[in-house]
Amino acid sequence: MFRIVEGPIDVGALVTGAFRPDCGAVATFVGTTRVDSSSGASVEYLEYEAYRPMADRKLEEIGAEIEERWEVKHVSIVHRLGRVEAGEPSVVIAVASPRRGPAFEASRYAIERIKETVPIWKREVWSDGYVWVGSQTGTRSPA
Amino acid sequence: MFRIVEGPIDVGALVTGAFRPDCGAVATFVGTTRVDSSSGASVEYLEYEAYRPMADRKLEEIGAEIEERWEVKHVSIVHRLGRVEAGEPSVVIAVASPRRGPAFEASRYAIERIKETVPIWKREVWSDGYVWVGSQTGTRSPA
Amino acid sequence: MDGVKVLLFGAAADQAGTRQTELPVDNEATIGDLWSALADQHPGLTPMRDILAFAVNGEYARAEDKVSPGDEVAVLPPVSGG
Amino acid sequence: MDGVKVLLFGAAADQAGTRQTELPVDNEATIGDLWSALADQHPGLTPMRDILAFAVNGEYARAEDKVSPGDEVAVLPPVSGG
Repeated sequence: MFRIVEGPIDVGALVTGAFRPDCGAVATFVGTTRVDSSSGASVEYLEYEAYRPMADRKLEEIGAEIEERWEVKHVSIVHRLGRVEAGEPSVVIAVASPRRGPAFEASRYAIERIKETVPIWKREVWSDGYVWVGSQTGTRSPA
Repeated sequence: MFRIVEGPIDVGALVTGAFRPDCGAVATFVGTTRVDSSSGASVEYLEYEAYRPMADRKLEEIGAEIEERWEVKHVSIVHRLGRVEAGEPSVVIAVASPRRGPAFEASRYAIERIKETVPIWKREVWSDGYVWVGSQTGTRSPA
Repeated sequence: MDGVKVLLFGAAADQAGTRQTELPVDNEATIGDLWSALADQHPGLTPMRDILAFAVNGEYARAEDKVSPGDEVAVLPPVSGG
Repeated sequence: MDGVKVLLFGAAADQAGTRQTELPVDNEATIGDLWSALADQHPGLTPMRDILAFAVNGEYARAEDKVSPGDEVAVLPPVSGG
């Protein structure tokens, strides 16, 4: 299941939805908003945008790559858009496999590929302006 | 939080309980009962027992080893005892770290160490007898 | 339509001052040609050239790839999902 | 008490036919000595010797480690949690 959503992600349902009697291992990864701070300012929240439906299709492609490379029985990836508060999940990956090695490897692969190929962008909104992560431009004056 | 329990594990609460504003990554691992089958018989459930409180202390030691080796801010390990049905979780690990590399490595380390050092044993209860995993003895006639 | 729709995202939308525009293309035009016209129209984009990627109709494309009237072209800063 | 409490787990409890027993020990006794007495009492355990580990008072111990009256000794088949 590959989905881009605008509201909070039900992490528990995504993880338990990966349990299967033919699998012994479920590895999951959750990306959460981390509050950075420097010289008196700090990150207040993150804001995500996507180029859709290309981003949806790229998530599905990552799922297909994983199923080609590893023995997995279930892959879910959900990415959130819009404003995400500190400590909240922006992306959740859940992979089930008969054995734990493939589950760990595939979940790691999923997040690395998301960061390489899926057209989604985040800006850090600080108390004194914002910064587009990756482009390093925005309204915040350089440190 | 390191705990050995006799009933179902609330996986969602364990995962979301690892979210923190100073962390960007939560990696989790869930071990679930896999239904194996061979020559007409199949696994019906797993049954776990532990040597307590040694097993509790060994889980805590794994947590301490992880905090020594990686920059992690949260480690939870919960292991279930007793009868665990097909597809149900027997162990849940959740690790939060500022960055994803340590989160993945630490969660993998946790399950490998559990399988090496924590005095917990499982038997596979098949339709035609049981087998102690690791000892390869039980009431089931050898294949 | 004898032009292409151009969508801009993230820092590129900021620098251009718009999230969408249209540009005329002829039949032999490439992404590179389109970029030149886009940068003329929105000079704030010029310094981003080296970090930008492009997509045509939802798939990554290179500077030498052709674009045709009716295509949707997206201007993509380095992705930063996750 | 002038003996030790011996706890058996998993396949070892099966093979011994019990989960707990008591054995007398003298002051110079080792885990190895205790094992000999245990295997005499429960010969079903003998074939498991090479795969068994031991703990004294909740910590892993080797065959040459000492045991004293009042200790709790555990007989541990290969662990298989997870």
